Amino acid sequence: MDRLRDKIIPVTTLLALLVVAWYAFAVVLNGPFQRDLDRRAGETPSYTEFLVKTWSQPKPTLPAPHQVAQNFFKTTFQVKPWSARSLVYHSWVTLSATMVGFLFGTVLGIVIAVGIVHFVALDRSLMPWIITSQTIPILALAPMVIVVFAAIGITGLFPKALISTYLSFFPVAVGMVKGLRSPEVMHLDLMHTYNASAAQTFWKLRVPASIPYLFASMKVAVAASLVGAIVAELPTGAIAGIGAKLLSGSYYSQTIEIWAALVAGSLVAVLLVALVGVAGRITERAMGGREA
Amino acid sequence: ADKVTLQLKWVAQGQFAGYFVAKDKGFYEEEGLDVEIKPGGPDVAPEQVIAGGGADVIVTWMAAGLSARDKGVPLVNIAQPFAKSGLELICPKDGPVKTEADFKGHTLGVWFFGNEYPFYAWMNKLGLPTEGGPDGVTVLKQSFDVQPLIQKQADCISVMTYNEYWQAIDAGFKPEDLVVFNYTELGNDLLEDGLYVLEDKLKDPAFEDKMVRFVRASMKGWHYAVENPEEAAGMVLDAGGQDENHQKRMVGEVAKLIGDGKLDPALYERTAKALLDQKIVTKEPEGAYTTAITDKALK
Amino acid sequence: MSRFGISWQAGLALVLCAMAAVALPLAADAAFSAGTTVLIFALIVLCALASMTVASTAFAAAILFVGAHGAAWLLVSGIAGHEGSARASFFLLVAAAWLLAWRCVTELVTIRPKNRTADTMLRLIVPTIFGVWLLLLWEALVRGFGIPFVLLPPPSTIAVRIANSLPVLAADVNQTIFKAVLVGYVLGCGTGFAAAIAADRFIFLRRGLLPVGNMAAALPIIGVAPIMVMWFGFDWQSKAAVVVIMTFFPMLVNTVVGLTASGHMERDLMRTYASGYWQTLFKLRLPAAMPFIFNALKINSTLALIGAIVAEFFGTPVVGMGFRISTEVGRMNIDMVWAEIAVAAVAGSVFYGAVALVERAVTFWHPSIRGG
Amino acid sequence: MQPASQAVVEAKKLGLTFHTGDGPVQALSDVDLTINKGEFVSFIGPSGCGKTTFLRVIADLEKPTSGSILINGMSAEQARQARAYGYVFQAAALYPWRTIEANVALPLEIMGIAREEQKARIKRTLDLVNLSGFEKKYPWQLSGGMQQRASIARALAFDADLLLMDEPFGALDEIVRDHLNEQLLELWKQTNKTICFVTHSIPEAVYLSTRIVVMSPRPGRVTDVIESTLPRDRPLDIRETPEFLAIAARVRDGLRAGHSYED
Amino acid sequence: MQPASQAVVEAKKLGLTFHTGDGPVQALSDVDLTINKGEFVSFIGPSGCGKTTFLRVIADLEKPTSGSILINGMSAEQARQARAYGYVFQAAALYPWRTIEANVALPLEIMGIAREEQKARIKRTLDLVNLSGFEKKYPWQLSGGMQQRASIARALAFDADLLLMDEPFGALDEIVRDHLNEQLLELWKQTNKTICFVTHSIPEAVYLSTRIVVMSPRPGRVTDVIESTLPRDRPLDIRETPEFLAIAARVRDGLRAGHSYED
Ligand SMILES: Nc1ncnc2c1ncn2[C@@H]1O[C@H](COP(=O)(O)OP(=O)(O)OP(=O)(O)O)[C@@H](O)[C@H]1O
Ligand SMILES: Nc1ncnc2c1ncn2[C@@H]1O[C@H](COP(=O)(O)OP(=O)(O)OP(=O)(O)O)[C@@H](O)[C@H]1O
Ligand SMILES: Cc1ncc(C[n+]2csc(CCO)c2C)c(N)n1
Ligand SMILES: [Mg+2]
Ligand SMILES: [Mg+2]
Repeated sequence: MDRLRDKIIPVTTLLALLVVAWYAFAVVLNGPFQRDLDRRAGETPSYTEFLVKTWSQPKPTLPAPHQVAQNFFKTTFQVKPWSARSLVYHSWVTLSATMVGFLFGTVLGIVIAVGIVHFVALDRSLMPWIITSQTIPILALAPMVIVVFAAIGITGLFPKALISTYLSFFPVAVGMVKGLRSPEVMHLDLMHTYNASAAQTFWKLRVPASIPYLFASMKVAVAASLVGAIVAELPTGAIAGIGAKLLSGSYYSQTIEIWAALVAGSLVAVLLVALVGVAGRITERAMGGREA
Repeated sequence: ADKVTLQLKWVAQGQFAGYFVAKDKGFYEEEGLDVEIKPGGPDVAPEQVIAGGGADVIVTWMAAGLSARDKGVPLVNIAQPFAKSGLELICPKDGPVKTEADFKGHTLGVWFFGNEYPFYAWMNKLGLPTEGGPDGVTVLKQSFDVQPLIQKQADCISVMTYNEYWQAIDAGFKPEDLVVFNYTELGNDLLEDGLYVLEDKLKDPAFEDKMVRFVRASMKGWHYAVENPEEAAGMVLDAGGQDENHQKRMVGEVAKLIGDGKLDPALYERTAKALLDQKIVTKEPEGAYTTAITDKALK
Repeated sequence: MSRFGISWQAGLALVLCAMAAVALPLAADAAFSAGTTVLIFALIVLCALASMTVASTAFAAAILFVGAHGAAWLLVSGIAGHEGSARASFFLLVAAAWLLAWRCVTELVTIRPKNRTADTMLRLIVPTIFGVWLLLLWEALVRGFGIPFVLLPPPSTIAVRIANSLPVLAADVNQTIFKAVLVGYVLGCGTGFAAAIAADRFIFLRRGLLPVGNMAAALPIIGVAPIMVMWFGFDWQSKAAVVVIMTFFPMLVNTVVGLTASGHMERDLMRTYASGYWQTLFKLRLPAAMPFIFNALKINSTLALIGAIVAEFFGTPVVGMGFRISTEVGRMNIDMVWAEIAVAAVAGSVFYGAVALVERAVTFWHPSIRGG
Repeated sequence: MQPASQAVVEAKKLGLTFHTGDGPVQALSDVDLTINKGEFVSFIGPSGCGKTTFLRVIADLEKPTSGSILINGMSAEQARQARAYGYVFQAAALYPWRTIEANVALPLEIMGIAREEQKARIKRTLDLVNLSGFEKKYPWQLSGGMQQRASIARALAFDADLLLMDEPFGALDEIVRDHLNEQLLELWKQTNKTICFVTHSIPEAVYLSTRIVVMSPRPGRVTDVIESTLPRDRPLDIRETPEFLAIAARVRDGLRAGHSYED
Repeated sequence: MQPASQAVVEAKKLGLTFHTGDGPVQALSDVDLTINKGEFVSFIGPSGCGKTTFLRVIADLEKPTSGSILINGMSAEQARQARAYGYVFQAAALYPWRTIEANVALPLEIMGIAREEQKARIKRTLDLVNLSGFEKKYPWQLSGGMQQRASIARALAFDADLLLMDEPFGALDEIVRDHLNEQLLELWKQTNKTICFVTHSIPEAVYLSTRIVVMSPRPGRVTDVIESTLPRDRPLDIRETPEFLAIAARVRDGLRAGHSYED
């Protein structure tokens, strides 16, 4: 019951507002072309007719919410979930690559952060290049990566997960470098007096102190990793995955399908970010955290 | 069976119906071939894939193929299923552009990624600079669709007769609402979808034989597709193509461009010259095509 | 620090040299004259040995520097023009030279110079050596294995391309970075921040906005970019819009977390002053959130660049880094692609570095800056 | 003014229970206490007996779970919002991004006091706690005692009628402590402030207070309230008088009674 | 064993200057001090005189900028690496994500002590500081004094020969303080530990120490070292003896001399 009041009502209110704004936008954006059409056809529709028309174009600039909802419903619930026409299937393809990539990305990010915090040589030499690596436009590289892997016979999940990893390790690395360096000076001094080894200081002090940074970074990383997986689906020939749906949709100007795929992608994102959030809250509670 | 990997220039669609038909109807199998068809996508350069060893044979446009050859990827055309070009520039009739003379000072949508050469060759011929300004044309890198036309971001856009043209029609333009500049009709066409392999591999007789069989089966596929466009479209859909109606129409339109598979040397010369004129290739290409394969395959 | 020890890098380098000697010649064709070959061996072996016997760290580092880079230079310039002819011996020597450079860096980071300029120099030189070696290894491998240049061009040809295309590169940078990235970054970080404050201020919004924000987070750029082109036209405004969407979420998440980062007693103090929401925000919670906010600003500095470049794949005037990349891939001018990537990398690093500098100034009090 | 009848703090059957992972902790139980305007009340008791908690309830930082509390006749929340008190926490709670000066300025900024006036007050209070010369230092550059003094300065700078001080002089040596005790008494006498003062030092409690509240833990409660018979004017050497020592002895007895290892 | 000649701490011309944004602070200057095995040395002095800094130098948490220091004949770093000492910080410095029990266990875990033994030691030391029953609580659920006691327990749990204690009893009331003073003396007598003890209480310093070091600020330096003539066995009421009061008076004089508002 509390959940209803605390979560569902605010979310639905906000979404309702969004939907209203969306309808308005649809009129604004689809209007000019509709007017062109009517003019060429020599029609002079009434105002309401015009509204309805802007909300029911087959390939609108901005599809109306109900058009997207219909398509989403049809491709989610009215086809078998494992068929290539099902958004559930495509979402799953993307989700699996995202999760693998996110997992690797988080681990890699943490490993890099640990290295940077513990070895001056790494801090000095690696950090600038990690930053550089992130400024390489991934979409430019993604096709080459996919092509290279395909050339040596590796296709499917792995190359996509690799792109996800590439995008997601960075937020984790940056956040964890900060987090692992965030313990208070006195807490570090205490470890120093025990002559604690670097590993002990790491596990008993740096890791617990970095937890808030870790989860904030992981939320960003999971979103980035989804983007990576979708981007990586483009050069694979638009066969499976949300990226493939987006691509084929945009290739044929099927805006409604694009938006349905976008909605699916967003739902996956919400799911993933929420999962990370729940994991964060559980961890905090286990660490004796007190309500903020 | 001998393995052959074919890299397409674009996603699975009617444009490549012949290959899908040949695979589906077992024409490749009959020739003792096990063919894998890899769809492309935006920013998959088939020339790069073949240079990296990811494919044995690729479908690409001749301009892109020759330019890759100029950059050190020794591609050789072994067959030319598309005898004619399907490229067009379309403009709404109620817009400012009605003839070639009206281009000056307006914005034209062009596909890049190796597809821009015919357009630049044409502008070169018209003597129009492409850097914008009142005396030239402003070029817009066009996206996958006909939105720039609908949004009025460009005065004319590029379309393929078999694809985007119909999207414009679907979007509500009637054929009589459009001014069409067809590259073939204007004599500006450069050769489109052909089959290319690496030169040194071709020296291997076993590979050459494989290609002979491949081209033979592919052309058989194409002829079947030309005669049975509906059935061919179904096979494209099975291979991952989208939008049934659209694919049927596309196969039908593509059928009009298909020839016997042999490269017309005159068209080749024109393409090579246009590229040289624009300095897209730096030297006269040599050995960029062979008729040996088609001669053996299509007796 | 105990000197006169055998460092494992130098030791292993010697072993590799011995193996390379067994596996001679360096290349299948006449890429290397006998003289050059001897010179390379001599450089590596002598410098490795000398570095172990010299007393001063700085001197050892200098010797290693000369040995590693001299040998690498000879190897790389020798193989140029003879791509693909390298044999095992060549790669063993490259590895040996690389080990010496590694040793050099390890020596350098132990130096603690007294004066500031020397320290700054040292701080710059270490990552530079690291970077130079990335490029050297790349060059050696690409040329040594004879990888087709259309797959991966060696850095030297990229450098030549950059030098020859400065006007084009400048125009692209102006279009992509100075217009799309900067505007989008400022707007995206700004709106993300404002949304976080709004979510913090109104519980109702926090509960509603955060899930909606999550949705926006993962709106994949390739889905959004074409839509933005539809809405904002094909010029830089649509790219800036994509950047806004990409940078919004990291800012939102980090700010929301950061706003809870102040201590309980610090907040109680504000309560005792009956401090209003905004006062507490500006005087306590925002300063305490700064480390998190800068976290987002740093992540966003690279995201913005990726976003703007990728967005240019979907309709653009014929200028811009993304346009150039996608176009030149199609034209098989892969060296131009990498030239743009290199420029993007430099611009991104400068951007990130600037943000990091501001961070040091603003969060000087945080343990991670005070020295943790 | 009717100093005797004007209640500043009025606690009635006040109780507060914390709920923790392993069961409830009764931090305060059945506390009845009235503090009148102008009084100087010290709280003394073994550690964990609820002194801090009681001050926090007065300050509206903790809500009682039973009973009621009134501050100046208002609810604790209203009093807080009226900025009725200044609070010195047991720990210094200085903001690390502000210099000492800026930390002291914090409440003044929040209350919108003019810049000139701020400067004057900062100077005065930092002088008072003997921290002049450290205005531009950051908290982590000060010793523990200096940090505590800075936090006292911060509470004094903003001139509230009710002062809540939680062991303000805990980390200070005898000399400074005597000095600050004198200063505080002086301030109190001149301004007729009401002061609630937690301390662990019996002599300090006796020297400063008009009333001493002795508390005892588990559950936290008031076990004794001792009225001081000392005059308002108290030179430091009053601490040697028999009267003083008698009160101190009574406090000590009360304190001892509350300690577990004494029963 | 030659208790008199075995130097545990040997400082020679020790100096330490902090460089801050607005100029250098001389926290220690020319400190010469030798502490022998089995001694109980108290440090007393106005706040900011360098007591904490000196302890931190012994503990190798701060590097001196001049002079030298030897611990057990080794450098401070080697001594730290040999885990020569236990340190009680001026603030409790408990880890907020660990329960009290787990906080006390921390050094034991680090030193790899067996789980059984850990449990026994935790129980013993928490009993000693009277915190049994609070094992499962988190630091923020304890009062200030309880936190400080937990931090004392943590330092005692790991049984080092040298104890560095920075105002360990600052936040405790007189009764607990007396109790812990007795306990500490008992421990010291039984184990022959060396103890460096910072305090602000003159009676505490005199009651506990074999030697009292009086320090003075700006620059931080040692102004007086007072040998105690009290016997090793010290009942609490030794504090009323004239001998005791005489030493206390001497310390008070030394302390007063170091205070700025006295000159
Ligand atoms: N990290 C630091 N940076 C700059 N100055 C410092 C630092 N730590 C201490 N100081 C200065 O050094 C001097 C001595 O400080 P220290 O903490 O040793 O004093 P103390 O004797 O322990 O005082 P207290 O009794 O108040 O704890 C002080 O003036 C202080 O301002
Ligand atoms: N946030 C909290 N959650 C749970 N228990 C708490 C909390 N705060 C205090 N307590 C408990 O309440 C009791 C009273 O604590 P309080 O801080 O009032 O003691 P105190 O008298 O100030 O002691 P000290 O002299 O040591 O500061 C203690 O037993 C403590 O453990
Ligand atoms: C980036 C990009 N390149 C090309 C096309 C158009 N297109 C689709 S199929 C085809 C013929 C190639 O086989 C062409 C030119 C596009 N829409 N987007
Ligand atoms: Mg307390
Ligand atoms: Mg101190």
